[in-house]
Amino acid sequence: MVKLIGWLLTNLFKKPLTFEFKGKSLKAVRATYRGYPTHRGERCAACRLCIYVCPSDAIRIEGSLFIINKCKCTACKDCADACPFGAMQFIPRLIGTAISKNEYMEITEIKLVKCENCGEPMPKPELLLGRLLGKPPKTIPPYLRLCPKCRRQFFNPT
Amino acid sequence: MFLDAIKQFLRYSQKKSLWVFHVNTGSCNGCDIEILALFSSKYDAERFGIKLVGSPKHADILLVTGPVTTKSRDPLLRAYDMMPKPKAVVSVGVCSLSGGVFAKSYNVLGPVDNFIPVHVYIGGCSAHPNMILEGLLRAAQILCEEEELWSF
Amino acid sequence: MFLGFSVGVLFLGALISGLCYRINSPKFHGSLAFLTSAVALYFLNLTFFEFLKTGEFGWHLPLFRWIRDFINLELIFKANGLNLFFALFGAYVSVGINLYAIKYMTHEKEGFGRFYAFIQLFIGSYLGLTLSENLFWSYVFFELTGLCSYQLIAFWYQSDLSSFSAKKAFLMTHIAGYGFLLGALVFNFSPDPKAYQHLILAGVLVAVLAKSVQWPLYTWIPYAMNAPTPVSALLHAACLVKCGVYLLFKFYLLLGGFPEFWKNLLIYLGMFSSLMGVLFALKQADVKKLLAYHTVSQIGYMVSGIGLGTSLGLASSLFHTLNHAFFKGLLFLVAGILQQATHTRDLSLMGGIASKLPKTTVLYLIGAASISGIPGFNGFVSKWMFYQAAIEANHPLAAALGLFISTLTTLSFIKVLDTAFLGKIDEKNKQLSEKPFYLMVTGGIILAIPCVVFGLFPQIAITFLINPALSLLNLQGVNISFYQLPTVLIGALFILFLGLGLLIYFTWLKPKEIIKETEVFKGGEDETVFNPTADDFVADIENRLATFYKKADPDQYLLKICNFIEGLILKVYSSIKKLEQIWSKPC
Amino acid sequence: MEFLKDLFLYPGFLFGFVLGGLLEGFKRKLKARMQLRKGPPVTQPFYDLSKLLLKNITKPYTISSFTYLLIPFVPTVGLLVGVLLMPYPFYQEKASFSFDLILIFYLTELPLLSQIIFGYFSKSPYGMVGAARAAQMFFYYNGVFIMVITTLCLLEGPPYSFCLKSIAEAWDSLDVLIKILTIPFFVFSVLAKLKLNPFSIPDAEAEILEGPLTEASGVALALFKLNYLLELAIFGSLFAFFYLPVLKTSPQMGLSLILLGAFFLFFMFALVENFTARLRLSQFSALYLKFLIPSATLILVITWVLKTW
Repeated sequence: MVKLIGWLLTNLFKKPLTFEFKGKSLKAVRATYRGYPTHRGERCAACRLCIYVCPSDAIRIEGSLFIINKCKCTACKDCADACPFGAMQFIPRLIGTAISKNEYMEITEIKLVKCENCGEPMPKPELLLGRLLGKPPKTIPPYLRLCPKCRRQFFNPT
Repeated sequence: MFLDAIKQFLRYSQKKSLWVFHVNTGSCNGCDIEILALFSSKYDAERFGIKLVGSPKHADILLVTGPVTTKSRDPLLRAYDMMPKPKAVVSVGVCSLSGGVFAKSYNVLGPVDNFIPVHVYIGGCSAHPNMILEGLLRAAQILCEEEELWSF
Repeated sequence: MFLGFSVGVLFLGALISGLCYRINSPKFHGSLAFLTSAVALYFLNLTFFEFLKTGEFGWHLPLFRWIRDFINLELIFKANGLNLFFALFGAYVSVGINLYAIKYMTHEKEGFGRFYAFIQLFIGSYLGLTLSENLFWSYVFFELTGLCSYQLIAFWYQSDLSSFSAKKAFLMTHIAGYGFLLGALVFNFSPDPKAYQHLILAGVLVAVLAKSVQWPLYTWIPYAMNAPTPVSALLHAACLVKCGVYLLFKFYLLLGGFPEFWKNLLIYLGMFSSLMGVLFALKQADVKKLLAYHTVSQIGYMVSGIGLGTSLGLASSLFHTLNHAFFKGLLFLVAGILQQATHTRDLSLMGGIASKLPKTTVLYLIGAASISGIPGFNGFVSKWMFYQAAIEANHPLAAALGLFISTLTTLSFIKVLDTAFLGKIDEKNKQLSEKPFYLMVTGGIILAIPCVVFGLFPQIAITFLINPALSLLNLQGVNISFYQLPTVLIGALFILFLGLGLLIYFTWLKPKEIIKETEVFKGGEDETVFNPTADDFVADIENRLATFYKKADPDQYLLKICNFIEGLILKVYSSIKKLEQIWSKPC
Repeated sequence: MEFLKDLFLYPGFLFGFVLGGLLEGFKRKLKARMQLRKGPPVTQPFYDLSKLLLKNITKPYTISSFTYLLIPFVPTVGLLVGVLLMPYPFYQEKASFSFDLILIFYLTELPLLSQIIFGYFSKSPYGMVGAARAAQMFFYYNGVFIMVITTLCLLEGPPYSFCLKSIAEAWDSLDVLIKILTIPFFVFSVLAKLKLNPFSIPDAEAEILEGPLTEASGVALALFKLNYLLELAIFGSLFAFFYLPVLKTSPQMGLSLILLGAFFLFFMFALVENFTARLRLSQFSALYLKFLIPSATLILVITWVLKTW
């Protein structure tokens, strides 16, 4: 007990351990903090693997909009593990507070290219090739610039 | 004039003194542990006058963690009813925002804001203490400024 | 003349009640008793006014004149400060209690004649004791009160407990009578009573210990609670137990003060039995027993106050005697209402009846505030006088002890308030209503009025009742202006702030409707899981002091002494028996 | 006018309230600093109190609103008078009379009694348990507190007066020794009286919520808190009057000594609160009955013997 009293008294003259906190959120989170998913539209192939693996239905795709509902996201990192193209990334930052739930909807646009034949939106061919070959391709064959429908026509013209 | 100044001061002190009543409506205790961490040396919420109280009748803020389950709905509503005005509700953690991973369980009725009005949402699974602190201060701001919460 | 009337009318009433025992009507006997006691009070009041005008006077009935040379057996009633003081409050309290008893006794089936005859006989003999100047008639009346106590405790004589209690009470108060007899005989027949004062005081002390329930001879009073409540209120709170205190004052007057040793003995004996009484009271779950032990504790203050020997000390003792009669009588009446309403005396089985019996609750609060010495009630004044007297007489320890006992008294009355009146209401008490108890409540109000009046204006009692008694005892009158400052301050501030608060409440808070009614917070449970009762209230103290309670009960030691004496007598008797055998042997 | 000044400004309401608030804030700040936290500002109690004034009231069905507000209000008046009775510098001629210590003792009991009654009145199970616990504690620590007072009063030597002023003025070499001996008992009984940490049994935070005050809200709670602050001020200055030569020096010096004594007492309280954990009721009673009451009695008897012969 005497030792404890000694500690308490010396603590009086030490600097407190408390973080500074002024107004807004704290920036300095440790690098090991897992953080929350961020979607990178230019790498997304809209393959919907992330939707399939997400345990809490936090992700949905409407047209070309990729919506992460942070109200549901439990930061389990399954989506990032499942994503073949590395479009889901976890960066160590805090999620922030909100007055309405809409603030927690993270909406990004999936950057799709247009089919050269019909203009239908389709994923970038580089991503698929990169995944297949293991490295980014040097040249892209012309049929890969078409959407699957046009590609079928391209090989089997009826 | 003088009375108004006093009233302004009394309202301002609401911002500086925030008594929190914590309700767990079926959470996994992850958020509850973070709330405890909020009062540790590192985050020290007490410096902003935030204090955990044991009775909803003393509280300014209802801090809810967890999805609302069938068993916990009535206690939650009762606790909310017992709180004197002005009062605000802060919902902490993904489960209380939407049900989280428990959303489709047989005994989960839904998120907190289906039952009581929520003023500040704090997401995360589990919420970071720093985020909770920020949310509480935001709620304090709301309590101080929102006119319709006050009877006087 | 009026003095004789006031005693005589009660004896007459007792005679009528006794002769008309076949009239089995509580109303008839009750109103007769109420009437006689009211008449006695009226005559006493007339006497009192005459006394205030002219000074002391007496009335005497020449009896047994032929023996006068040897011993004076004339019945002399004398109106002086001390006698009238004791007689007046006794008569006043008996009026209130008789009014209460009219309703209370309707629950019984029979025995009204017996009951009221003895009640009136008791009041008559109490008045006789206090007014009588002749010590031998005092002794007769003293024993008569004990006899009435015996008869009244044994009202339900069919039950074993009642008859046992009656026997116990009678035996122990009878011991008191022998002490008094010893004192009276020595005082009358010794040429110089001053020389034998130690012997006289020893006798009187025994009388006080047994009759005025002081340690170690108080053990009969918890048993005496098996009597009907009016009996407990009148005999075992207000009048009978004051006989011992009266004797102390009487002998103080006759001997002209006590020697130093006896003073110290009285102070610390009084405080010690007060402490014992309050400690035992604390653990009682039976409301009447609790009140009985508080009688022990409060009379300790009176005995201790006499021991202080200063004018303020005696004044505090007298004033406490007066106050105790009112507030303890009132508390007993409340206990009787509780008992009839809930059909139990156990505090654990009551609970939450404040909302059902609001007037009773107010009466209880007045009584409890008085006995625990809340400023503004009469108990505070007399306790305050006691503290001051003790400190001025250089007995600060007595004052500290008194203060401690006062806190414990507060605690035990809070216990009763919390567990019986507040707290959770029992299922079977939900249909209670106060309607049937209105007459009883009126009886309580009669006793509650002086509690408040003497608390706010103690100077009335001091000037008219206590200072005459003090001047008889050759002491100067007291002036309690010191008491006025804090009470006036507290009272004025309280009223000021209360008014301010009410103003704010009605002009500002009420229109805004800021008060909302909700349920009690039970921590999310639907039903209350835990409901503390009277047993839980002081459970820890009881556990902690269990050995003390076991060891400190004087009954077991008294029993050992009794057994010892019995053995002694048996030894003597067996030798006598042997002699008998020798003599009666046939040759 | 003079009286109103006394009542509301210097020794009365404002002084007691500000002193009590600062003491409470100081204690909280110190406690936080000992745990390497920053802690709330020293003015935090004032914010807490003034916030409660504008809050609504949610009272249980079982209790009428008049009673609900009256119960905490009675001790407020009592404590105000208690503060007025203390012989503070610049004021001492008006205050003290014989036996004022007994009256102060009576008045400082009122807050606890009101809490016990409130706990039962509200019919809250937690309130009832807390009230029962508070009542049982009341039994033990009051004995010690009365013994401390009596010991100090014995030091004046006959004639005794139980007057705070004459106790504060009694300073002998022997007196100092006995006074120092009684300090631990004073601290222990006041700790229990203020329900601070090792003895925070009636309102054990997690266990029985807020104890007797579970049902208090709004202005009623504010009044309870105000009572608490006034109690802190009274006990802080009692400590200074008992153990520091307050009335022996100039008034300015005396006033600063009172503040010094009070803040020192609360420094000790902060330390004790930090290095102890809450006791159970049985442990509390064992501590008092087996250790504190016998030794306090011993000191009382020794003082009595020394002063009488």
